[in-house]
Amino acid sequence: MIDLKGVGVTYSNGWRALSNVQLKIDKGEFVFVVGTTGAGKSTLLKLLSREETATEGTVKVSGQDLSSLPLHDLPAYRRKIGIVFQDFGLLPNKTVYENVAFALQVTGASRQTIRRQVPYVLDLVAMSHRPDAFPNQLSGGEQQRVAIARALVNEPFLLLADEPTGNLDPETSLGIMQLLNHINLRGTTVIIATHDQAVVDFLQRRVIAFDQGGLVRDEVVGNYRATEAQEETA
Amino acid sequence: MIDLKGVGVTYSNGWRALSNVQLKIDKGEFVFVVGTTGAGKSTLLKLLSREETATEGTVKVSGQDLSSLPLHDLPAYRRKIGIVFQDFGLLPNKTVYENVAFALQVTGASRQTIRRQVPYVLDLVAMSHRPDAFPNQLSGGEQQRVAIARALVNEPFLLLADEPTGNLDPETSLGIMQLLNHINLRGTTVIIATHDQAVVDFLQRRVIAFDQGGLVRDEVVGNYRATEAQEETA
Amino acid sequence: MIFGSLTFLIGEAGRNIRRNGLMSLAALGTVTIALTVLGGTLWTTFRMSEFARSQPEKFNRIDVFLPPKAERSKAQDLLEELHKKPEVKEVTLVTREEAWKMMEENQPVLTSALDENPLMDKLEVELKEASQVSQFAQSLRDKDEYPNIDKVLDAGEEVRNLINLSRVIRVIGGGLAVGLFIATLFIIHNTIRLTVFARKKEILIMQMVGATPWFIRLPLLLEGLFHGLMGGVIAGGLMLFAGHLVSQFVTSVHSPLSGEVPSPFLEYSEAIMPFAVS
Amino acid sequence: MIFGSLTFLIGEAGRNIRRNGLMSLAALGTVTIALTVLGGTLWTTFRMSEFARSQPEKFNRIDVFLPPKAERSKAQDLLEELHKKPEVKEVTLVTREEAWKMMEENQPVLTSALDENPLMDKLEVELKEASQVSQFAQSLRDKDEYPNIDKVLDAGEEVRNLINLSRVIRVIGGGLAVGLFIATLFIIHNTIRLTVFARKKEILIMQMVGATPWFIRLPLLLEGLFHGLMGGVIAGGLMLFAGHLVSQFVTSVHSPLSGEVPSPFLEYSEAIMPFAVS
Ligand SMILES: Nc1ncnc2c1ncn2[C@@H]1O[C@H](COP(=O)(O)OP(=O)(O)OP(=O)(O)O)[C@@H](O)[C@H]1O
Ligand SMILES: Nc1ncnc2c1ncn2[C@@H]1O[C@H](COP(=O)(O)OP(=O)(O)OP(=O)(O)O)[C@@H](O)[C@H]1O
Ligand SMILES: [Mg+2]
Ligand SMILES: [Mg+2]
Repeated sequence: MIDLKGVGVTYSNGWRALSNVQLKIDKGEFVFVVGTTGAGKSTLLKLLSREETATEGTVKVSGQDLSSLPLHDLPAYRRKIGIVFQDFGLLPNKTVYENVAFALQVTGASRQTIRRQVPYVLDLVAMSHRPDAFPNQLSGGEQQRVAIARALVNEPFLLLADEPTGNLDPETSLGIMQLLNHINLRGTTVIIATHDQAVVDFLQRRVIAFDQGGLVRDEVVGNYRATEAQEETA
Repeated sequence: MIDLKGVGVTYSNGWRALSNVQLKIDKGEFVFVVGTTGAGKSTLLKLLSREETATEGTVKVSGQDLSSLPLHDLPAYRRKIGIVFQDFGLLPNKTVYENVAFALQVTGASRQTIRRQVPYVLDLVAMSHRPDAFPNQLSGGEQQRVAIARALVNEPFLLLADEPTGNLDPETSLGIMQLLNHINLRGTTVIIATHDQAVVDFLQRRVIAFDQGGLVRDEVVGNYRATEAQEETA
Repeated sequence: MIFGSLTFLIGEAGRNIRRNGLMSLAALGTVTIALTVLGGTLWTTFRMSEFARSQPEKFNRIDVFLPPKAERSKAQDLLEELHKKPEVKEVTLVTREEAWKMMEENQPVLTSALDENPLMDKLEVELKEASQVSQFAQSLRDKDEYPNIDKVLDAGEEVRNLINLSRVIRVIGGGLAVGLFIATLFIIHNTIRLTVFARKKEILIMQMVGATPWFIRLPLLLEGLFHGLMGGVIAGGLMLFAGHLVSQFVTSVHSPLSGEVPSPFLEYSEAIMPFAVS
Repeated sequence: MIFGSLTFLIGEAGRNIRRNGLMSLAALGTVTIALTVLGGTLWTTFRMSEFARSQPEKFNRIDVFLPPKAERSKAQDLLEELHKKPEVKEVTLVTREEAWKMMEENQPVLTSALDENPLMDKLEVELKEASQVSQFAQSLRDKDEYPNIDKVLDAGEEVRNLINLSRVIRVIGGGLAVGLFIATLFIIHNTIRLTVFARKKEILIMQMVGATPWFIRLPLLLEGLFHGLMGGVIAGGLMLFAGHLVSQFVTSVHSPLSGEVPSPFLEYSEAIMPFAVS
């Protein structure tokens, strides 16, 4: 479903964030993206959400080349994917409920749908007790969970999560990851950039690792760290 | 040096974030603040930076009751402490170099001081290779390191760090924590709110734990999790 | 579905205004002030040009002079004769003595330069239609039919002068109004832009969540519209109030001149015009 | 140290302006437009009131009328006599024929109402000082000393009228200018407020890093000042340009009247005044 061929990204200031990435992800896969800070994980996710475009190579999602996606089709594309931003990206003037509802409003969802879906996903991330709080009235972890709820609410076919548990304690982190795992089992493709070794090692799913913009490891069932055998071949 | 007596914080919307906290921290201590998300860790740090004021009890730092600190003495107080915000808090229109320099500019530091100190701390956090980047041109982990550099630059007597490694990979996290440890050994009091179990367990320093606004554990040498003996007594 | 979105978007505009209280207030203030200035200028220009344009209608009159020292009875006869004409609405006799008295009042410089009253009796003929003035005046100039008429004056000259004045006022005032209109548009546009800048990050987030450009723009536009409308209403109130004040002031300064026409501008212009002879 | 901070803070303002390009542009535009409107109004009011106030100085003149049908030689003698007086700057003879011709041109309604020239020879006496007018005129009224003088007219009435006109213009124009001044202040203040709102989060961060209120405020103020100054300069340019256009327009419409005084307003007012007689 996702197909990257010879992808490179050079930012406008000349910084080379990704180079020559070959990557295929099938529908329904669950993928951890790991790597040191600045390795290019967020850049990869931004390519898939069309926040950035590849300066080399092609990025195809569901057969559609994203760099040739017309601007007016972009909103429709983004409505079908769910994004958890590394910096949460909540609207500061909207309450928790409104922030989550907004992702449904943009799709033109009916009131009934909104009234049914929003409390449901807030409950999934254990944030249903504070629907009327504004983001600046929430702790970091709480904001992160609202961001996750918003990404889930319109049942996307592809979920991109950038460091979704960076501000959560280990128990809550594992809970959220298991939630994402569960959502994946219902058919959604999930791609998660993370530094959470414990979770990655626990779930034993596909792991791709980046280093300085290059894809250096791709295991169907992997750990946060490369096994010694791999380190030798690398 | 830091002395909290019967401290409670109730936010304007009625939410009770801390209650009846008794806490003493001596000069030169290194303290981890742990707890599930929403437990009140950030609120504790905000009390110490006077971003919030206690609604009950007294918060004293160096003998000064912070709630009676006159508004015009606030900037001077804040210049003497270093703060790493959970959401980085970098100025978006300033480069990495300028962001760090700004914390010195406000103290009226001379140009020489600035030219000496800024590259020095950027080097400490391994960010000296991109002084001219703007925050939105950096990865999450890179922004976090710049935020740490800014907090260190004017050699504060008290360093408050809220989740300083939430966006860093385990190796970089440990490196940063060891840096903070090192700075502590030179005399600075360091208080870190964190979810990073590995680091807390590795460093074996004082740990205080919060749960739902209450201080539930305080160990001079502790781990991220309570030992079984303590769980029994609690 | 689209209807649901619409009510949501309108609600959005309302929420934005409430939650950005101070920012909304600043924007509203700017729009109000700009519209007040624009409205005030437009209104003044309109009144001035209106006044100037309305004047020619008063010139549906012809002045008919009798020969010097003509007997009063002849004037009386002529008055009755003219009064019967179908074109004529009204005829008034202004005797030479009355005319002299008026002249003494209005043009003291001139009357003191004269040692005796050189004026003639005059009939002020008011026609039903201003358009008939020239033709009717011409007919009165027939010496055979009207031996008692010495001179006939229609208002041709004055009409031309006033139309010219009206033109000057309209062009200059219109230029001013157009300039101010552009200025107001510009200021309102900039104000909206500044409120948008303050939300740059929010707009970016909305785009990433899949909001279409119009979904983002509409609440902002509605917000601007609300500021514009509210600003317009307040501006209207301010203008009425200011107009009232000006009117009061002019009345207090020139009460004898401002009896007839109640609008501030008229009073102002009438107050100035007598002085304009120099 | 303080000096270092100051140069830093000035630099800050510069960086802010550069890095907030579009926002700066919007703010600058608003300030420019507001100042242009204010400046234009102030200038027009100033010119109008200036004009009205300068007029009385032209009334350092006294009109001296000789008896009707007096011989021309007497007028000539009187002219020479008056010319010798220390108070007198200049004396001009306007013969009754010249006066009639001017009257025919300017007041056709009136001259057609007269069957013969009733005017007298006139000496226009120009004094060195406008303040001496009343007293000197009084001395000329002495019949024993000046048997050939029939009537003496000083400009008392016109001066009073013109001062009155000047007062009306100044009060109304001044009110307008004060209103616009407040409006401009308000708009500029709001504009600065909007640019501050857009940086609410930045300001919070600066406070947390230990910046004093003035450390935060000064660059914003300097930025506002820059916008104000730049706006003022551009506004000045726009006004000069607009003034030039108006001047050209008025000249093209009323070339015969606008020979002497080059300022747009003067031309405008002179263009209107002849029409104002009605
Ligand atoms: N807009 C930009 N302009 C210039 N350089 C950028 C930009 N965005 C990211 N970069 C650089 O590209 C590199 C990769 O960034 P990216 O955000 O993908 O890293 P990451 O793997 O997500 O790191 P982290 O774990 O810290 O979030 C980094 O060195 C970063 O500084
Ligand atoms: N300004 C505020 N107004 C109302 N409630 C607030 C405000 N700030 C924080 N809270 C609430 O107070 C509680 C404690 O918040 P705090 O930020 O201290 O948590 P935390 O321990 O730092 O959590 P995390 O690990 O997620 O950062 C949370 O439930 C939060 O929602
Ligand atoms: Mg990242
Ligand atoms: Mg926190």
